[in-house]
Amino acid sequence: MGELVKITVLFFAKSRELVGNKSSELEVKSDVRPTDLLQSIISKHNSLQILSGSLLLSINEDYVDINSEEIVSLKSGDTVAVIPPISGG
Amino acid sequence: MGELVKITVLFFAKSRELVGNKSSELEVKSDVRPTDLLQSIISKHNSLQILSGSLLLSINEDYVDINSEEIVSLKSGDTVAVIPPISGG
Amino acid sequence: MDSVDVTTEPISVDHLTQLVSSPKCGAISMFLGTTRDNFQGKNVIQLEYEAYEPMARKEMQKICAEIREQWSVENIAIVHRIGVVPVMEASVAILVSSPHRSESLAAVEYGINKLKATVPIWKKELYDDGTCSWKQNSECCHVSNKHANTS
Amino acid sequence: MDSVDVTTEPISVDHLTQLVSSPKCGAISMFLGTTRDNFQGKNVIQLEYEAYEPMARKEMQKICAEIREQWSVENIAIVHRIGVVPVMEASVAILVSSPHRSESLAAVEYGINKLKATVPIWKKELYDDGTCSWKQNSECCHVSNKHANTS
Repeated sequence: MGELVKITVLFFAKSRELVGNKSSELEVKSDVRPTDLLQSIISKHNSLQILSGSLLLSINEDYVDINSEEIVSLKSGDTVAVIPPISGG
Repeated sequence: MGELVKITVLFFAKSRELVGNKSSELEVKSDVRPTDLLQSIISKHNSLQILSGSLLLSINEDYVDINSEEIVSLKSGDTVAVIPPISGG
Repeated sequence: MDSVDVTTEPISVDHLTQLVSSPKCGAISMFLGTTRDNFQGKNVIQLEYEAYEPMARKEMQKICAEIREQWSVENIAIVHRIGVVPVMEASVAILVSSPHRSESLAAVEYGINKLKATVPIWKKELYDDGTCSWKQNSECCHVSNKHANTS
Repeated sequence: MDSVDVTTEPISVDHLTQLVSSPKCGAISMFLGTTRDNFQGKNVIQLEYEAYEPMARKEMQKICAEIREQWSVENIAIVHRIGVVPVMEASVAILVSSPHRSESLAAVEYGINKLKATVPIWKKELYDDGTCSWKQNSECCHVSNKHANTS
């Protein structure tokens, strides 16, 4: 399943308030399914558990399909954002 | 068919240019079909002939149905406007 | 509030936006008609508008009433500029505020379509070859079958 | 021209209108989202918006591209204000200019619907009872089945 890479995780809105931080560093496997990546983030930040069913992720500013079984490839320095339900407009 | 009444006729846009005036006075029968009222106006202002198929009328600032067979009642002092195809917007 | 106007002054979008704003509303939709520099290959220098003013206001008021029959909206502003309107400037503005957005979007579209069909205002295009032409909206309610100049 | 922006400054409708104006266009359509003073019976004092700014701009650019795939339009401006937005002020503006009106009207409606579904921006309502709430658009692309707070 590949090496470990160090990524930056960003938190916004309710997820930021729950985590108490705008960002954190995380070591994850370089090749993961999106849903497993989200689980890794929630494992480190347990307070996100209550949002888990409604969170999306982006990698380097692009949405990833959280339900996809396809493996995504991460490299060190990548930015993953935890995206709670949006409410712009 | 009633008495004669004196009305004011207003001209706009192309009809104003053709007549060469913004308004004129006209004596017409007090009870007329709209199409006959238009014919009376065109009879007095022959230059309007070329627009005749595309002219509408209003009486006191309300459109009249030029194709209606219903008689409209005019009284002295009423204002009739000759309305060529509109192009606002 | 319904606000209708026929004016020779330039149209101020900021002013009209404030006019229709309401603390009860989450949406303001607007349509602006602006002067194009071309028509069927001819270069347009300017437009000149003429209105049957009292009747134009009356027809605009009717449009406001028709909008309110169909949609739940808060404020409506309809303004038509007359006289010379240079290229890129606005000749007509319709703004509608509503609690939710779908109503104001639909109302503005209805409003401009209806205005072009019923409000007694006329536009004359002046071209760079010195000619000019009175226009005719394809939406207008006239019985004529003449070739329509749409805009 | 596509212009997208995320800003803490108040939105200037006049400025944006000038930005999208074009001598080739006869139409400018606009949608403004404004802060309402109430939500389901509660009094709203203010809204506060937060954005994932670079991604929000990127998603706004995508909306511009999607509009151009569907309609012939000239200029597009999409601006979202972030930070505190008091009642009656605009949080979002979408303006589109086009030669003819139907395109800009349709494009603006598409743009605001899509923005609410995809652009990573969040709204927190502050109520007069001291409570506050992060909102959720009914249009948003999240997998959740949670009860949506629509606006």
